[in-house]
Amino acid sequence: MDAILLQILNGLDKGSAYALIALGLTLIFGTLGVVNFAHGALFMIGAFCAVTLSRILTLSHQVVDETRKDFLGNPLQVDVPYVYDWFGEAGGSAIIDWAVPLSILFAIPIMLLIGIIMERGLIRHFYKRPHADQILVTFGLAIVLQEVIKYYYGANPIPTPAPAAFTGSFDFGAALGFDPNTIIYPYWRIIYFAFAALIIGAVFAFLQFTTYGMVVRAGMADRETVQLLGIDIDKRFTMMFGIAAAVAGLAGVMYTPINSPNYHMGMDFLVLSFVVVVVGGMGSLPGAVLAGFLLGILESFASMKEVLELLPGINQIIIYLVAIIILLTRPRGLMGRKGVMEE
Amino acid sequence: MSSSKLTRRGLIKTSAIAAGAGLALPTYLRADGHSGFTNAPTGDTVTLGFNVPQSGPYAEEGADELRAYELAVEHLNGGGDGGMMNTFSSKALQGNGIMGKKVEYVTGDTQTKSDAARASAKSMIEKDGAVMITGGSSSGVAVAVQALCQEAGVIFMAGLTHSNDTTGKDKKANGFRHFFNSYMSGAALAPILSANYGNDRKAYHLTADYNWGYTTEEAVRTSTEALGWETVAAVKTPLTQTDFSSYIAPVLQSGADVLVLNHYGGNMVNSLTNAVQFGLRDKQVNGKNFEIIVPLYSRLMAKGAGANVKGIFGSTNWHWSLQDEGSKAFVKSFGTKYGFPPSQAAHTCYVQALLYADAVERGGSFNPCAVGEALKDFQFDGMGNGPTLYRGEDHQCFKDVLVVKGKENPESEFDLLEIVEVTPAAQVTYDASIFGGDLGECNPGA
Amino acid sequence: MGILEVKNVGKRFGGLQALNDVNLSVAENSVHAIIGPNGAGKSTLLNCFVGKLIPDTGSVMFDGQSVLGRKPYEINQMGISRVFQTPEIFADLTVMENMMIPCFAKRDGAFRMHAIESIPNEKDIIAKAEHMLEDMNLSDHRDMHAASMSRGDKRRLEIAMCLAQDPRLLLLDEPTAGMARADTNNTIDLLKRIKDERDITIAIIEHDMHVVFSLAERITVLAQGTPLVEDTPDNIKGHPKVREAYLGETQTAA
Amino acid sequence: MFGLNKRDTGLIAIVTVLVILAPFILNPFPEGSAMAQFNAGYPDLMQRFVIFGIFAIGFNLLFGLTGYLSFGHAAFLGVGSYGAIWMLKLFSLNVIPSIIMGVIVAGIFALAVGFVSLRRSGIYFSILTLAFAQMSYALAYSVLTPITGGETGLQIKSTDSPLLSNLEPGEIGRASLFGLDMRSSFEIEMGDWLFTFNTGYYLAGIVMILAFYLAIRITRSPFGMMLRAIKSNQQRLNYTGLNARPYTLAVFVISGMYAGLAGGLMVAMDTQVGPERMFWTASGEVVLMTILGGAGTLIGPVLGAGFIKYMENIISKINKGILEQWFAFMPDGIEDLLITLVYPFVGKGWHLTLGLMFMAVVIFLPGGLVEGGQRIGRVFRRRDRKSEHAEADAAKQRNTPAE
Repeated sequence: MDAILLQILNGLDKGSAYALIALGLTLIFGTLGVVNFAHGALFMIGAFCAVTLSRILTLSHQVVDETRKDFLGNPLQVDVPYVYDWFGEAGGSAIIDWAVPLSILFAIPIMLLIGIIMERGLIRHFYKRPHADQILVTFGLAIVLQEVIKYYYGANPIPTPAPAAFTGSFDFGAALGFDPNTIIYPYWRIIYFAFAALIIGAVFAFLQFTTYGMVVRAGMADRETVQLLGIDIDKRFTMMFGIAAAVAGLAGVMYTPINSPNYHMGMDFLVLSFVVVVVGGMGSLPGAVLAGFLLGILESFASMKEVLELLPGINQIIIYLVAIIILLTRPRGLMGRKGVMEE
Repeated sequence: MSSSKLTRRGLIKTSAIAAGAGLALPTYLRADGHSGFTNAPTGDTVTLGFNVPQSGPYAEEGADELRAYELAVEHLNGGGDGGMMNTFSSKALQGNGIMGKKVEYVTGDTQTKSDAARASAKSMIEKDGAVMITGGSSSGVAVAVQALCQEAGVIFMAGLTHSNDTTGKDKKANGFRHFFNSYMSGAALAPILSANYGNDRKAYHLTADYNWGYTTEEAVRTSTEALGWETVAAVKTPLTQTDFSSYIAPVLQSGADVLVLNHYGGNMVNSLTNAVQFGLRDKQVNGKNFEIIVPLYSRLMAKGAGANVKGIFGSTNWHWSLQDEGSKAFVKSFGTKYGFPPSQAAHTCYVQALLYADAVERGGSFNPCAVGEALKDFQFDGMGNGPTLYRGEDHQCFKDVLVVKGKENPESEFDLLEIVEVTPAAQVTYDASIFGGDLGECNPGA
Repeated sequence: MGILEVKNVGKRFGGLQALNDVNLSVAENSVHAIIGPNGAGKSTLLNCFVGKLIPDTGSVMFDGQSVLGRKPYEINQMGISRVFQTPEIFADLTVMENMMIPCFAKRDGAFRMHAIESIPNEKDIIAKAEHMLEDMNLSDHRDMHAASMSRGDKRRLEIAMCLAQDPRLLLLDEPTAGMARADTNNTIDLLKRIKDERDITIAIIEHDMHVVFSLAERITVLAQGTPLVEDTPDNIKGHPKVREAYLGETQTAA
Repeated sequence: MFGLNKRDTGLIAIVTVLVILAPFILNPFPEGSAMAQFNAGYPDLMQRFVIFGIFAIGFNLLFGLTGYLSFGHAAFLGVGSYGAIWMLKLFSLNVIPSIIMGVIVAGIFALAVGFVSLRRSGIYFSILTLAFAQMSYALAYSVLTPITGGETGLQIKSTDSPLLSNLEPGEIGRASLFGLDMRSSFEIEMGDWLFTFNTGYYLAGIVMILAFYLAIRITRSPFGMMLRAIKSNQQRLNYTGLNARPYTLAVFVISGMYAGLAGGLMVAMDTQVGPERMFWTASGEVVLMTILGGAGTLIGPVLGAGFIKYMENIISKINKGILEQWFAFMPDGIEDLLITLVYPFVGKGWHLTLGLMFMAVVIFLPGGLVEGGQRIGRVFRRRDRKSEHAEADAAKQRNTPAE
C-alpha cells in the first residue's frame, strides 16, 4: 500500500515535468500548427537561465590566501563574490542560495523574448511550409542552441542546488499514519509539483477566462473566421509562442535542482514530450496534461522491483508500450481533435 | 595472405616517389612489398589517432583526454618539461619523437557510439595512415574499436573503459588497457567498506541496464557478500533514465541500509543527486547510518553532482592529489599548460600514449606484433600508480587501485575527492581466465 | 425493384435523430434527386450509401447486395462512384495521372502490386484515359497539375474519373454548389449527355432547384431525417408539403 | 533503356559514373597538401556514402511518395544488421547470404510494425513507429543482451566458426564475397595523388545502383503512382475503389527492406553491430538526410546522405592543429583571429555547422539540395538561351515530380 502511494507521488512529480513541456508544445501545435523540435532546447535554455543567474550572482574577485595552496602548490586564489562585498557574507550567501527561485523572475522575460524572436524571425515563415520543413528547421535550430550552450558552459552537468531551506524531505508516511521513513518525499519535488500545477492552472485560466485567451482559442479552432472579424490573430499567436517558450523555460528553471542541467537535456526530453503530446491527442491542452501525468505514473509503477521481477525490462519500454496501446485503441490519442496533423 | 588489407597511407610530402612517378603507377600493395604491417610510417613522421568523444554526454572527458594526448605528443617530441617521461622507469624515450620520427596526430569524434567511433577510427587508419588508435570513454566504444584495430592490424590503446569485458571476454591481441576494471573496483572497495560500515549490512543495488552495469554489480556484490553483506535487491535502470526518483524512493522501504549506485557519467550524477535529495543519507536504518556507494567515481562528472558527493565512497583509477613523483610531475606539467588539474581519463590516456611510444622504442619497430611483444608482461613504475604490470595473458594493467571519498570541505572546485586507501595491486589481481575470451594472435595487417 | 433499395434506415448522432425510418428506391437507369432543406439529413443519407457511415437501423441494398459494413473502396468496386461537393481529385498529380488511376482501379481491383511495370507500357489504360479526357474536353490540360485547374475543370475531371470506372450508380453531392450560372448550365448539359449516352443510374443531392428540375426523373423530399414525399418533378412542384418544408427557401433558391 | 525514359536513363547513367569514379572525384586534393583534409575518397567513408544512400532512397520511397513519416526507420537497419552478423557468425563468411538475411529479417519486422502502425496516419503514425524503434533500441541495449551483445554489440570473434567455412582454430573470420575480402583494396598513385579502389565499396556501390534503379522503376510504376495518389488525396483514393492499406503496407515493407539491405551491407563492410544504430537520433538522421536532399526527388536523399556523412566524418576531424597549418601563411594576428573565428565550427563544433546548414538549406532552398542544383542549372541555362525559354523550362521542371 505505502509502496503504491509512494509511486503515485513519484508519478505525479515526474508527470508534472512531462505535462509542463507537453503543454507548451501543444500550445504551439494547436495555435500555430508547427512541429517544434526546438521545444526541448527551450526547456534546456530555461535551465541555463538558472545557471546563468547563479553565475552572475557568484561573480567574484580574487583574494590570495597565503596560508592555503592550490593543486600546483602556489598560494590559493580564493574567489570572493561581489555580493558578499555588497550585502555582507550572510546576506550575500543567502542571495546566492536563492539563485534558483530568483531565476524565475530572470527567466520569464528572457524566455518570452526568445520565444517572440523565434516566432517572428523564423517560425513565422514556416506556417505554410510542409511539416517536414518545419522539422528540419526547428531541429537545426535546436542543434545550434544546444551547441552554443555547450560552447559557453561545457558538456558536463552543472550543479544548481535548491535553497538550503528546501533540502531534505517530508515524511508523508508519518503524517498519514504509516511507519515513519516509508513515504518520504523531497521538499523541492513537492514544490515542483505545486509549481507545475500552478502554471498549468494559470495557462488554462488565461485561455478560459480572459477575452484575450478566448480569442486565441477561437483562433485555434478557426483561424480564418477570427481574422475576418478584424482581429490581429497573428499578434496573439506570437504572444502564445512566447508564453509556450516561457512555460518550457520555467519548467527548466525549476528542474535544475532535481537534475543538474547539461546541454543535451533538451534532446533527452524531446522525444518523450512528443510522445506525451501525441498520446494526449493533437491540439488538446487537457489531453497533454492528462497524458503527462498518466505516463509519469505508469513509468513509476514500471520501475518497482516487484514489477521488474515479473516483467524484466518493462521499465525500458513502458512509455512506448502504453503509447502504442493508447494510439491503437483511441485513434486520436486521449483527447485529440479530428483532422489535426493527421495528414 | 591475400591482398586484403586496410590501406596504408603515410603522408607523402615532397617525396621521391611522387617525383619519380610522373604517370599513373598502379601498384598492388602487398605485405612483401612493404614493411609488413599496416600503415608503416615511411617518412620522418608517425601518425597516431586520438579517437575521443567530442560530442554527446562525455564530451568533457573527451576534451580532457585530448588535452592529455596533446601534452603527451609535446613531451614525446621533446617539448615542454617532459612530464612523466622523467619519472617513467623505462628510459627508452629520448624526446626525439618515436624512433626518431616526429609524432603527429589526428583527432576524431566517437560520439560515444560504436558505429561513429569505428567510422572515425577507420578514417584515421585508411585516410590518415594512423599506426595506433587510442582514446574513448565507454566500454561499448572500446570493445568496438578494439575489434576494428585487431582486424586492421594496428594497436589500440584503450582510454577510459571500466568493464571487465574489454580485457575479458572481448580481449584482443592488438588491444591494451591501462585503466582498471569493475572487478578491481569491487575487490578494492570491499575491505574499506568493511572497515567503515561493518560486516552486517543490507545493500540495495541500482544498476545501469547494460554490460558495464552488470559486471560492476556482479563485482561489488560478490566482494561485499563475501564480507557478510546481504543484497536486498538489485534493480536495473535504463541508460536513458534521467530522473531516478521512482527507483530511489522505495529504497528505504526495503530495509536496506546501503545503496550501491552502479552508474556512470550522467546516470551517476543524476542518481546520486536524487538519492541525496531524498534524504537517504540523513536516515537511520537498522540502527545504522544509511550509506551510499558509487563503485566508479569520475571527478569530472562528480562535479556535476556538487555537494552531494560528500562522504561517499568509491574507487578511481588515479587522482591528481597523489603525491608520488610521477603524479606530481604529470599534474605540474598538465596544470601549467591548461590551468587546472588533469582527470583520471586524462591520466590514463597520457600514460597509454607514453607506454605505446616506449614499447615501440624497446621493440624496435612500429609493427603491432613487436609492440605487443614489448608490452607483454612489461613491468614499469613512475607513472602515478606505483609498480605496474602489463599482463601478457589479457593485456590488462595491474596496479594499485584508489579508494576515494567525497571530500567534506573541498578547498577548490577540483578538490572533490580525498584518497582513503591505496589498495595494493596484489589485492585486486585475479586469474586471467575467469572472464573467458580469447586474445588471439597479434595481427600486423598488411 | 430498384438498383438501390433503402429500407427503414435510421441514424442517430448523440441526441440528434439525423435519419429516421428512411425508405427509398432508386430505379435503374433513372435520375433520382434527393432534396430537402439544410439539416434534412441528405448528406448523412449519402454517406450511408458509400460506407462512410453505418446506419443504426435498416438496410441499404445495391443490386441485391447489402453495402452496410463494407469499406468505401469495396462499395466503389461494386459499382457506386461518388462526386463530392467540393471536387476531390489528386491535386498533386497531373490530369492524365488523375484519369489513369480510376482506370487501373477498374481493371486491377482494389490492390495490385504492379511495382515494376512501366506506365508507358499500359497501352489500354492510356488509351482509355485519353479517350475520357477527350470526351470531357480536358485534353488540353493533360500534363497540367490538377491543382492548377479552374474549379469547373476540376469538377469535370472528377466526374470523368468516376465515369472511367463505368459505374452503375453515380452519386452526386451538390455538384454545382458554389458555381456560377454558366458553369452550372455546362454541368447540367454534361450530366444530361452522360445520362443519354450511358446505361447509368444517377442519384443527386441538390439545393439548386434549377438543376433538380432540369435533370431529375424522380425526386425524394427529405425533411428532418424523414422522406416527406417521393414523386415526379411535375408533381413535386406543386406539392403543399414540399412548399411547407421549403417555406422561404424555395423562393430564394428558385 | 531498361524500361526507363530518357531522363531517368540519363540520371542513372550519371549516378553509375559517379559511383565508379568516386575514388577519383572524392580525392581532388593531393596527399599531404593542406586541403587533403577535405578528401573523402577513402574506403570507409565511400562505403558509408552509398550505404546511407540506400537507406535514404528506401526511406524516401515511403516518405517521399506516400507522405507517411516514419520516425523509427533505424530499427529496420538495426535488425537487418543483427540478422546479417548472425549469418556471418553462424552460417557463412560470404556476405551474400548475410545481406539477404538482413533484408529478410528487416522485411519481416517491417511487416509487423507496419501492420500495426499503418492503422493510423499523420503524426500518430510517426509516433507509433518511433515507439517501436525506441523499444527495439532499449531492449537490444539491455534485456536482449544475449542476442544483441548489448552495449558492446556483436563482432566476429575467433571463437566463431561458421558452418560453411574452414577457419583454422583461433583465426578470426573475415567477410568476403566468394573469397574476395571486403577490405582488400587496390591503389593507384598519380603524382601526388593517391586513389583507393576498395572491393567492399564497389560491392556496395553496385548494390546502390541496383537499389536506385529499382527505386526509379517503383516510382515510375502504376504502384508508385498510387502511392503518390495516397499522399495527394486518400479520400479520393478510397472512393475510387482502391484500398490504401495494402499499398502503404507494401511500400513500408519495401522501405524496411531497403533499410535492412543497408544494415546488411554495413555489416558486410564492417563486421560489427551496436544498438545505438537503432536509437531515435539514427531514425531522425535519415529523415533529415531525405528532407535536406529533397524529399520526393530521386537523387535528393542520396545527396542528403552524402552531405551529412561528409560533415560527420570530415568536419569533425579538423582540429586546432590543422587550422594552424591552414592559416600559417597569414600574419600572426590575422592567423589567430581566423583560428578563433573558425574553430567553434569545426572539430568538436561540427554539430553547430550541421545545425546551421540545416537551417540555411531549408530557409534558402525549400526543395532541398536538389533545388539548389536546379537553380544553378537554371542560371547556366539562362545564359545560353532566351530567358523566357529557361523560365518555361524551370516551371516544367518544378512540375515534374521527380528529378
